[in-house]
Amino acid sequence: MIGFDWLMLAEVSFAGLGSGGLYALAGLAFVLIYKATRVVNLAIGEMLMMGAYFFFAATSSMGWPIWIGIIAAVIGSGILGAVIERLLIRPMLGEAPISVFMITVGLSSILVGTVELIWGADQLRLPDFMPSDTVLIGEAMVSPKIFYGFLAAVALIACVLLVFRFWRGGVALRATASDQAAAYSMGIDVPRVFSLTWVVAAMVAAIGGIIVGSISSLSPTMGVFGLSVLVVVIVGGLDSVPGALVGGLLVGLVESWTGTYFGGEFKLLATFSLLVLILMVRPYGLFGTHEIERL
Amino acid sequence: MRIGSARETYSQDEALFDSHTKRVWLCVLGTGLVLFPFFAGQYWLYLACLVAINVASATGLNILTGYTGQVSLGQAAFMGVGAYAVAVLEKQLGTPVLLNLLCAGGAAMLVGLVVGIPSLRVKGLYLAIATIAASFILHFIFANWTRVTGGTAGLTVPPATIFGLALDTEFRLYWLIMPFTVLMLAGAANLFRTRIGRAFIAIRDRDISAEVLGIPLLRYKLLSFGLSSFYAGVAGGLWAYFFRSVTPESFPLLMSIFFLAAIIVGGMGSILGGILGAVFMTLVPEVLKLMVGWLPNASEAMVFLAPVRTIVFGALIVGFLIFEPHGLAEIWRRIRRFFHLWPFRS
Amino acid sequence: MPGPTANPILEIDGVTLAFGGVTALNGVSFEVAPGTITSVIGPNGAGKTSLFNTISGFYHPGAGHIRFRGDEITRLAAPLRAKLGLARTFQNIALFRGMTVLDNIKLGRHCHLHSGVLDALLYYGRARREEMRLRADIEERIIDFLEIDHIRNAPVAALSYGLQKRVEMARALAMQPQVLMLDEPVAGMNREETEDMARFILDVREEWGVTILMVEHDMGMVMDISDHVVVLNFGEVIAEGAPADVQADPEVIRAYLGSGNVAELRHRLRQAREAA
Amino acid sequence: MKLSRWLTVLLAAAGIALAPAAQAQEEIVIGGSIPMTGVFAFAGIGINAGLQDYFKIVNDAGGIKGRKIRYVFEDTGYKPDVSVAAFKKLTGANKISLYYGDSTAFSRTINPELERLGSIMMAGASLATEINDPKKFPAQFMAGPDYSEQIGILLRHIAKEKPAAKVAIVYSDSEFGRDPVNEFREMSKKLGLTVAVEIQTAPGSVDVSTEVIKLRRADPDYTIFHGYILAPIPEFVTQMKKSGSKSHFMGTFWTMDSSTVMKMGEAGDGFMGVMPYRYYYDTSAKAPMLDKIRQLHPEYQNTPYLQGFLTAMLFVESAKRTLEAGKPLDAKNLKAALNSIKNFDTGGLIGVPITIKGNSVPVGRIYRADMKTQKMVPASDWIVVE
Repeated sequence: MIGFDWLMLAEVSFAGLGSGGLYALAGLAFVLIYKATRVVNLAIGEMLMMGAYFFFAATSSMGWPIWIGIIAAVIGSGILGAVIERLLIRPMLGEAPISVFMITVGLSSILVGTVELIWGADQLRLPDFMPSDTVLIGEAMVSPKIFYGFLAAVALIACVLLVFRFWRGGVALRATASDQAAAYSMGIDVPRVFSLTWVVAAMVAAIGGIIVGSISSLSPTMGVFGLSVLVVVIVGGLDSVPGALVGGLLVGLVESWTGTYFGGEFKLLATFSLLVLILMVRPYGLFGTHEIERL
Repeated sequence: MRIGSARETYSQDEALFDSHTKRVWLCVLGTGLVLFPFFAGQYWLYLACLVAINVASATGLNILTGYTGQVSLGQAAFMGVGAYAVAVLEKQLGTPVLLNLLCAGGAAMLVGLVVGIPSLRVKGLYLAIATIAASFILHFIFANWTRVTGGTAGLTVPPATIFGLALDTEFRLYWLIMPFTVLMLAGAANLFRTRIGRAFIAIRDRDISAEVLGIPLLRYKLLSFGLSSFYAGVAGGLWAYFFRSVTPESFPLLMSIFFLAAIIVGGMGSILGGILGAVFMTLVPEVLKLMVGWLPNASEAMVFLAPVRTIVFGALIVGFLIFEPHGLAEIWRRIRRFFHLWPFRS
Repeated sequence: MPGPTANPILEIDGVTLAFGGVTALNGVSFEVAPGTITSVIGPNGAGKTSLFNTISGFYHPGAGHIRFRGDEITRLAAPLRAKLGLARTFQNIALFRGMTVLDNIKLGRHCHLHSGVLDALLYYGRARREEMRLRADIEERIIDFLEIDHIRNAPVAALSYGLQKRVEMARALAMQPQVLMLDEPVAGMNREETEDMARFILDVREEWGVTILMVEHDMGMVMDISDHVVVLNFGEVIAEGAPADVQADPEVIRAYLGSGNVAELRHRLRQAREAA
Repeated sequence: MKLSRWLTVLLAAAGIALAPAAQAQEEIVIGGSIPMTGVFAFAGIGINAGLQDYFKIVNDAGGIKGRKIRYVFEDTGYKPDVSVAAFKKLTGANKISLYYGDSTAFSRTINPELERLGSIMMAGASLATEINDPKKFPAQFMAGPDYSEQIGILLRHIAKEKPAAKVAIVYSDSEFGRDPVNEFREMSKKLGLTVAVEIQTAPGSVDVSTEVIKLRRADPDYTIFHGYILAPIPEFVTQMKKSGSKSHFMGTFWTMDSSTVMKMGEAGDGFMGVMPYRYYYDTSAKAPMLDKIRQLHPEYQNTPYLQGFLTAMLFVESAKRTLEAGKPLDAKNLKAALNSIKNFDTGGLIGVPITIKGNSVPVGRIYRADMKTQKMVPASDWIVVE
């Protein structure tokens, strides 16, 4: 094609992959919970939001340094994850998946309200902690926040995957995911694994939230991000970690391409059309287990 | 205390209101509904109309989610279809109100059927997610099909006119909205006395064995989708006549969640539950406001009202799911049982 | 082995069913004569329930034919088979827990009723008449017959196992079946309940003229009330005939005493895992 | 007695019981659907304080022609249906003559009701172009320029500063965002400016770097943001500046509160925008009314406060003129009185005398952010849209 701005396509694609990395990270948190506990967590966006607000509280309000802020946010979210699991999810063990799903709908409302109660509904800005100079990949300029956010997401994803590959708790989780009853009979403390998963997922989400929050801004409506994450995991397959990663990048790309070549108003349309397409053609997602269709 | 029942025919036994006491109370309720507008101020009339619209829509969702077991987060979007249908018909063609409302229901039903088609491929939660997608896609259409929908600014709806009388006050609108809601409730209650209602419940409880008992799953799931969105469409049409302004932002996802919450709190799979839930959830914010008003430092506490409302909303969903999954309807039943046996057992 | 019946109501002809690599049914053929009680027996995992599921339309066989009163129904959807007159009960009870006993039974009549959505919403005229007729019919012919009038308004979840089985049978009867398929109708019942059920099965045949096809483990009952017995093992018919003949068949004995136990064991294990 | 007569008596009794408590004759009741909570709370709280303060000033000075003002309001959480409910509740219980509404959706929804009642004139937080139409909204007005007029003011300033400049608009995919886009197009053409690009951003999208890429390609001299409060403006500005863009960045009223702009941090330096009122701390000219406000509140009051304050002034002025003419306080008379306002001195809230011909106050001025002093400083004269 003559006159086609290939550089622009490259830049747009990098930007898409960048935000896709964040989707992948949030998708990972989602899939962890789903794999271990079979809970479809609609409140994933709000869990990201909580992490970001914890970070805000630690840095802007308490005046702690960035690194301590991040650690505090991660720990705070971990505790929150444990509380959520213990108070809301565990009483629903054995109930219909749809009831648990609606519990998470209620949870998202509770979290949004809590944030508004404590921090108000105004938009807040997180302290800038990423390098702010534009990054060049070849000739293509990439937004620094997106670039470093992507790197952080990739590093964290790698970390989580490694941990689950080699750490004992990770093995227990995978065992529980593949066969709860068998895991029980092998002496694995399944409720503890559930609890652990929620803690880890909340921690992962917290980091995602800090990155997302510092890229845009912080407000109680940040949970909307969770809707795109929902698309990501459906596209990838609810119970598939590689699915979440590929799905995240794919959704990121689709959003940035449509945003550029059609206009911002088409972004959500494109995302949700992709979702419908996947549901019609391959309901269990690109990498999901066929079984999960029978929810 | 109540002892025994003296039903002699099957039709007495099958009646919706099967005891004398119930019928008396029904009459009292009916009279109350008729007299209400003459006594209530415009604010309470406003709330009554809003409650009635929400009851109608929640009942529709109850047919689909509570009785058929298909979770939908698209009820608000289907209401939007109905509201736009009424707005367009009233503005462009000026057709009669009743026809417009039926068309609103029909339009929403068609859209609902299309959205329901994935239900042949996917189940349960996937379907819920598909309906989320549908509501975003519908929102896009509302906002961008400017020629018909007026874009983001939406449409202004002329007042409903019946026999030359413009229904432009709550008092007048009440006589349009309340009868519609009552009719729709009666329809839903009747539905579950017949084979179609039973088929819905069968699909909810065990969809595979339902098929072997002679119930074609796809047809009945779609039927349930269609009926539910028909209810939503009519409710949306009433909404359009009530608010007289329809914009894409009038029907957010949160509103769909509201209806889902209403039937959870009220009681899924119970007509009474849909009514109680919608009334309760519509009035909770008002009650909260009243309660804050009683606080000593009311004007300061007011700042916390919206967040508290959001939290209470979520907490109600969670609380009922965990502690009383059958909702207010079950609590109501228990209270009644208590009085039936009173004073011999408590 | 007896020759083919003159006018079988149900013909199973070379039915083969495989899941992935596992063959559940392999060339199963037999016939059910009208008005008889035919029992399918065999060790656990022999393919009895798969056979039932294939007949009622859950599964579509990879090869072979199923004929109902001479008409091919192999590819027919499950609800249409129900309408033709194939009714069944389930091994692990598939009652609708959200409904009362009465509604569960009424549900069985679904495909023979005609009221549409509008009729239903209005509940006037046709729908009302139809429902009233249905109620009367069920009360008089089924509820009285199965002696469950005391529980008609109870929610099914509250009932004992034996009563649930009976309600399931009532629902199947409400389908106005020509062939009633019972999947382990007396499993888990005590002697008294078993005898009651056996009596009901015989009465159903006598009074309703319904043909019965049954899967059952209780050999005593099978041998007592069956006219014809088909023995399955590893998805194949290994014997069929009158109860006494089958009982004496050496292959049947071997299936039950020998290798059958291994299959049974394996099956139990799998079931236990699925249940968990 | 016959049943029908009983009923009549009963109804009459109920009518008496439930009728609003008789109003003191001299009171003028002003109502408000105010977003004290929710996403628009920062504005609502300010607006409410502005309204209350001015009413208090008037009451302390003896009211309007001896009649005291009573202000009643309800929180709406910035939800149109709640706003409508509040309106019904307040108008049901009080004889209200003037009303403050909180959103475009509310203004539009309540409009037929206002026309039917004919007794209330309303102003509000909505600066939507659509509302600025006396034919369609005869009982409403806004105490500032509508969004199209704001864009017009910005473009005029641009055309003056740099004729034939390349301009871009970035707006949100919402009613608020899309409002002035047509005017932007037409006015640019009229003023000889080139439209470099129009970018619409998706609501709630995390990352705007694709939009930044587009904007950078278009390389505008001026970029106008509309339809946002804060995010994603800072991100746009930072990324554009880092990539070497020389564009100037501008915003509209709801972005322009001092504390909002200051949140942009360093990147916000030089950010410009249209402001219909003088900032709280602007002492560049004599402004007795601002002095009064500073007296009441030693701490900074935001721009929504000023909007509320000016709205209250216009409410009171209209009521005064109506009463002086000896006419009853109804929508028609109040609106006529409002439109009779010519060269009205706002006590320095606005730097020039104002004239209200239609539903808006079409005046504004460009202010620029100075991050060193953490203040907005004037960058133009007052511009009046004709």
